Amino acid sequence: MSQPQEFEKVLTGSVTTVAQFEDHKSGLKRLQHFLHSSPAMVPLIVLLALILFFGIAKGEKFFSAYTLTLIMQQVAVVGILAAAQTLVVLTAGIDLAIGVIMVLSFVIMGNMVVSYGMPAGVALIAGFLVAGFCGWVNGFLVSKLKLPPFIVTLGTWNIIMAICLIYSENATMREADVTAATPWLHIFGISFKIGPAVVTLGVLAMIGLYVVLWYMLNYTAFGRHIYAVGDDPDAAELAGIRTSKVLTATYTLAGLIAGLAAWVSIGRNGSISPSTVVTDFNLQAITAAVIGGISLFGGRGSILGVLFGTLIVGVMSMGLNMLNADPQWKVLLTGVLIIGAVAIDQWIRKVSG
Amino acid sequence: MSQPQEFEKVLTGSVTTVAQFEDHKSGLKRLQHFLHSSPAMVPLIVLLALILFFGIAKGEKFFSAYTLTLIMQQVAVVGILAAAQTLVVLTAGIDLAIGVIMVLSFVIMGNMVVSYGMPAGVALIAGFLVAGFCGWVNGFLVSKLKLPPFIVTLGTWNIIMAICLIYSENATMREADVTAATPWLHIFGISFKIGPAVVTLGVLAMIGLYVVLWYMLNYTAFGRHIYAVGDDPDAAELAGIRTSKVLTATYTLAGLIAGLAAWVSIGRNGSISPSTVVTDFNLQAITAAVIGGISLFGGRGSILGVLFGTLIVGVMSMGLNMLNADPQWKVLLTGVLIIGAVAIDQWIRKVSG
Amino acid sequence: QEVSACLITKTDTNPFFVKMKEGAEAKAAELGVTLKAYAGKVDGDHDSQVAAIESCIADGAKGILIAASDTKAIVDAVKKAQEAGMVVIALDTPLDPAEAADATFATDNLEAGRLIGAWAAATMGDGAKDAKIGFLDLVPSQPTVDVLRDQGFMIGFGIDPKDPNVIGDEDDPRIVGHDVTNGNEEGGRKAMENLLQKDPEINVIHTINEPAAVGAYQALKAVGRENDVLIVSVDGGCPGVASVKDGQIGATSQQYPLLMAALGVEAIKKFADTGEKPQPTPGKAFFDTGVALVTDKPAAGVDSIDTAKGTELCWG
Amino acid sequence: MEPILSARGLVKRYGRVTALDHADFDLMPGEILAVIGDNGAGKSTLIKALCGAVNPDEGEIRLEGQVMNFTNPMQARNAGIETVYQNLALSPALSISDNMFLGREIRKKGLAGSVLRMLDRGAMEKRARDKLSELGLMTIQNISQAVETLSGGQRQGVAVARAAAFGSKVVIMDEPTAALGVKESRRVLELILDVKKRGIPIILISHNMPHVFEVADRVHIHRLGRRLAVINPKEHSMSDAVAYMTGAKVPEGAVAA
Amino acid sequence: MEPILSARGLVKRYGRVTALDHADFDLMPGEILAVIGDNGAGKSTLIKALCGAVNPDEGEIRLEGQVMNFTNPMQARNAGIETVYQNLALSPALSISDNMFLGREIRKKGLAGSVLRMLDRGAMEKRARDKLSELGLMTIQNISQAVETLSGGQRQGVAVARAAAFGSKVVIMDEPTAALGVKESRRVLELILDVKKRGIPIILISHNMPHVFEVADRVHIHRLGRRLAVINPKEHSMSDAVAYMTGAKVPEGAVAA
Ligand SMILES: Nc1ncnc2c1ncn2[C@@H]1O[C@H](COP(=O)(O)OP(=O)(O)OP(=O)(O)O)[C@@H](O)[C@H]1O
Ligand SMILES: Nc1ncnc2c1ncn2[C@@H]1O[C@H](COP(=O)(O)OP(=O)(O)OP(=O)(O)O)[C@@H](O)[C@H]1O
Ligand SMILES: [Mg+2]
Ligand SMILES: [Mg+2]
Repeated sequence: MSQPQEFEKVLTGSVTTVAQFEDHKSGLKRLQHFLHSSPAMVPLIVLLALILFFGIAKGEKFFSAYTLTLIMQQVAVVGILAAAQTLVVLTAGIDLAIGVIMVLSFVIMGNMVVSYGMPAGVALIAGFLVAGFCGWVNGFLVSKLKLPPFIVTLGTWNIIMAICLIYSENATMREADVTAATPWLHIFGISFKIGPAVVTLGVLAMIGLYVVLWYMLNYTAFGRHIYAVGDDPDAAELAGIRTSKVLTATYTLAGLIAGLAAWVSIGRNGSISPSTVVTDFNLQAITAAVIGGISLFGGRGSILGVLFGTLIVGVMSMGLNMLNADPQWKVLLTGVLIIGAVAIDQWIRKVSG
Repeated sequence: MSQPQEFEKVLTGSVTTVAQFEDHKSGLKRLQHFLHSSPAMVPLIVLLALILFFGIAKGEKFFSAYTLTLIMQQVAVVGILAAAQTLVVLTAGIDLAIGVIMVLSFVIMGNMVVSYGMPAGVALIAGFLVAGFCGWVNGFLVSKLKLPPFIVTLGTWNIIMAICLIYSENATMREADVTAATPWLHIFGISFKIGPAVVTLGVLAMIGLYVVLWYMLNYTAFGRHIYAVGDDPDAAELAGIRTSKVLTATYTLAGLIAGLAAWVSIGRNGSISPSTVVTDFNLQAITAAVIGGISLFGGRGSILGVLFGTLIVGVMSMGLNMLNADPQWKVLLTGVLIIGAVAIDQWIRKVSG
Repeated sequence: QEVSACLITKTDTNPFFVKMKEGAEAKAAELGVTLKAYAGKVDGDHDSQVAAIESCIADGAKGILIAASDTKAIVDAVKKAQEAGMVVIALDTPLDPAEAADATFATDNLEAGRLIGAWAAATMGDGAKDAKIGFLDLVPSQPTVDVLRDQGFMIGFGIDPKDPNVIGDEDDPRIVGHDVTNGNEEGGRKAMENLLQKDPEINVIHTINEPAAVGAYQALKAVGRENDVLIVSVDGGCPGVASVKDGQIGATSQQYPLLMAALGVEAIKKFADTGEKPQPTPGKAFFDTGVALVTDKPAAGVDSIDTAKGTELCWG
Repeated sequence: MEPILSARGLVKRYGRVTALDHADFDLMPGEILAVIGDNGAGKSTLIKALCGAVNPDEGEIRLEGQVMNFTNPMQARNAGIETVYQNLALSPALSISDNMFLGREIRKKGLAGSVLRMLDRGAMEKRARDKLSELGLMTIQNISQAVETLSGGQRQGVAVARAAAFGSKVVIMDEPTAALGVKESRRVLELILDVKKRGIPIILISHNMPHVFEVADRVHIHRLGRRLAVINPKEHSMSDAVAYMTGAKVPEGAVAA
Repeated sequence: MEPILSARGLVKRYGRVTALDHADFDLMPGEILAVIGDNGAGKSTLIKALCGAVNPDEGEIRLEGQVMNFTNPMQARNAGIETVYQNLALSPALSISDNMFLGREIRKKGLAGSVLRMLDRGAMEKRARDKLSELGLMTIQNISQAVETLSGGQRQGVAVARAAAFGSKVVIMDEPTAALGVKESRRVLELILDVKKRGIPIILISHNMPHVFEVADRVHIHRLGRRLAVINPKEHSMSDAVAYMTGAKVPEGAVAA
């Protein structure tokens, strides 16, 4: 065996401390560093700015605890779906079926109690099972057959929508019929007042879900694996992650969360209407996620940002409603605000570089 | 200056021929190599398989020149929009506004001739200018403000839709009124028969567009730059491509193509109706692109594949319709077929490895 | 005292609702009522309508005019508005049950369908026995208007609709098929082409609205059959009536959105002033604003008005 | 002696390109085997085939005498083969410690770990920092930095540290020192000798001849997709090795070595 | 003599990480300047700042005496600075010749080129193949192969060939031989000497001391984000250089060199 080269022999004397540089911390710099290390805060700033803006424009009417909690109620369902969507988007996928999975799930829950007279527990389990199964099918097709998620979920979107319409014969179940059968399906509609603020259990469910998912994504191995798979699937596979298992689990989980959205939606709407399939939940959920800073290319972004993204959309729509704009102008202003919100967001990120 | 290391001195004798391996070309291997080097052919195979499938199921009724050319007529507008969408998707973007740009463009063309009595030439130029301008705005926001394309075009989608409705007051222009003013706007509706086949100028426009874009993407510098920008924008920038120019140009070009789609659409529909804004052109165009093998992550896929992707969707919908499915079942079967088509596609790619 | 009211329509893209909004705005300006308008994003967008009702409550409006996307499901939200002291008036489509609204000013869509069905049967005479009929409906989810017009046509034409709440369960051999149009020209043309592929002999077409009818006409023209197919439709918008005059559409059932809107605004104003609620048309659960069959080829046994009169009454 | 890992007649083609052309391979227990060859000779493809990251078209692979055709890298890892890939296989957006422990995360002790499955961030960051310091990578200022923001050499250090941290049956390193500085390269060589001392055989791919001849027990010379020869670095000079791998000279009967 | 390219007091911070800490830099006309330093010392950041790929927080850059703060790499390229980046800056899905000619495509002669703007595929592929052969990269079987399918060294060869093909005012090479084999590295060194002969100065970042001391006229030693010293390779040994850059020794008054 030969010897190390001559010049390598001096290395014994090399420095062994970790590099460090002095820190000049002005207040602005601190804020910059804070934003740099917690990018989820950027949409929060945009959200607060927006609330302030409408608050100034409409005064107390907007800036009241009642209105603000009403916004939370309005976004609860979309918020839950956006959380599910976020998980899928983090794996560099997309779930176009998430909205119809929710609808199928609540139609099944409703039918179980109203048409078949099952107890609430069975109905809920059936609803969640179906939702989870739909998610699993998506995951299976994406991970095992390696089909593009867009196509897979576009396909299952159509399939589930049709099943939902055919199975339910498009019959709406009235609130009264559901209530007569069981109070459990409406549990997330229960609200209590704290002063003028009205909080429903559905809103709490949404917030709770975000906290749980935030914990999962940041403090459990599974969460880190979701990021790794979305970031660079080949690297993740080589590094020893079973990417296909992670994908299947993520889509299934997204399905189950859609099941929760179904339950919350029954609470909010009272009645159960299969024709909800036409509502554009996908676009709303994806929009909330993107405004919240999730990259559609996967692996980047924080789920807390999505919560703020959802609220940004909710505040915009309520604010515009109150500004007395005509619906067509409202559409126009929504477009302007969406671009504006993300432009500010981008600007803050750049400045906090 | 020191000398090369000892062992480097033997290099003068090293071999200087390019590595080559013997080729064992069986027929199957040849096909494999062909598919490997021309991936756009894979959707063509799927398309042919699908035509064969329905041809066998429905016999002559489906397998006639008339039916097949009818499908071409039905997909012409979506096909043109899909081409525009493809350009944007190749840059790793997405253009949700492409459909409403088309609608705004044809509303303007129509209004110019019907309401303002302008000559057809002016009307067409105005329509194309507006379409190109809308595209340019998207491109500007994406490339200069560095906003996510999804958000930018979601915003302009809303804005353009609202402008279109407000400007047009939702008034439909009837075919008779347009024809009375000028025959030029309907030129793409002109059809001629070759035996039982019916070919419209609109169909020819679509095919011509694909040929031109195929040429552009593969044989011009701009085309290669589109791929480079979508593939890895940082690398492209470092390699000396003005990515922001390429992006702006691409979105503008997509807008102009939407202008062409507007003209073709007037030819097909006769009348001009602003409420077309609600039609889901985006999803159809993206679907055609993805089925045609374009990656939503940018930089990969051939535009010819998209032409076949568009036709695959058209053949499916016509085939299902001839199988006498009712609308809800058609939705379900469409879902199944979409997944099936892409699964076969993926399988062929895998085998041709 | 200032009276404010809300108008919630299904969409702001369908000209029908745009005109309804204009009518309401005009009347509101006349009566000194502040009107706020809301709309869903697409036909069937129930969520946006619920959010709109909530905004109205938060806003302290006196009354709501609503064209419900989901006539059953909206009832719960309507109840909340009523509990908040508002009067809720259904426009265009009755709620289910109709009594859930304080008043309803609506078109009887079943009647609208029945009229064009009866006209088509009468016009064809003996030919009606072996007619080949195509149905160009709205969307796969079969919203209420879609079902009522489609099934109404069958009743009028003399086809057994089986379950009148469901499209597609009929077994009459004269039905060639159903397809969906999204209520626009593009969809109308494509659906017509599709039905022609199923049976090129088709000779009667029911269309959900006039844009779909115009699209269907285009498809027929392309194969040279525009003169031997009977197209009937519903709506009565000005372009639609003009198409009837041109002979592209045989007959259309005209409805009156401006009237609905005006009556609705008046009712809210009256309620705000006196607390009095409007009364329904005797024999019906709602106040029928009426439909009229517009055609230049009147058929025996079916009341109709001509296109001159129709043009006078048309709404945009 | 039986080879611990061996391959016979491996072939891998990509369309018109032949990467492996009936390549053979043998790794003896406890040895350091260097694999050298021109750029594009097929070295990386060879070791990817060995550890399941690439499925060869033909040929068979044996681990401890048993045929083992891995179809994915997880199987190889579970069988005890740890690899540093040439393209590093790191997730760019994840932090250094996330990357080091990907797939083998450390959980908190107690309930938080077993029930809530909470990761022990602190422990992982500490161990990551230690491993990097062992490699002499002292310039990493922020251990929770995303890997994509690291310098080329720092990134390679992370990949090497990861493989070294989880010693096992066979360690494969594909150009582990390519982007490393003088000091860091030296540490990696020491680390390789360390691993060998633990009795674990190592496959080292490298273009650095002095390094190869310093540590290797045997040198596998790869040329045009196949094994050209295996030489003993004590019996052959660096010049010989370079001449063989570039085609300047043809080795005689060396294959039997 | 005036430096052709110089920088004073460059600072670049990323959040909590400091990459450049008041770094200075000078490149004299016609020289080969080697930049050496530990991994993560800030070498790549320094040259990225010089060629506009990174915008420094503080400091100024002069080209031929004029202040020139480039804000994007295009400006630097147009000013005549050609760079091989450490991460190569290749488009993975594009072919070798597409990558080599990105942004400077060759068009067909005649109408096809001027009106239809048709690319001359044949000419580009031929020139690409020639350049690669010059570098001794003989293992590339298919010149229209996508770059992502190349081996690590082949990829680096493409990047180096690209920079070399478009000689200009300054050529910067960030570890051009890191992934290259013995033969290919040697060719790159020859190429560097060639470029120098054409009168174009070169900045060479490398961890390979024998190479650095073979070709460099001056050696810039970078440590902890700043220039520690500039030494003359004829007056200092490799051991000195390594000792300085790893902090084992502190150079005396060498900065003035
Ligand atoms: N996916 C692929 N598609 C096509 N060709 C490929 C692919 N992967 C590798 N190759 C080709 O196979 C050959 C061997 O590549 P490999 O990466 O094994 O070389 P290597 O010996 O590791 O070279 P280096 O020393 O440069 O890393 C190269 O010519 C390369 O272009
Ligand atoms: N975008 C970034 N965000 C955060 N830190 C960064 C970023 N880019 C570089 N750094 C840090 O700056 C320091 C200098 O990096 P640089 O790439 O310049 O090192 P280098 O001297 O080129 O090292 P090598 O020899 O390994 O290539 C490193 O500590 C690196 O982690
Ligand atoms: Mg390699
Ligand atoms: Mg570097």
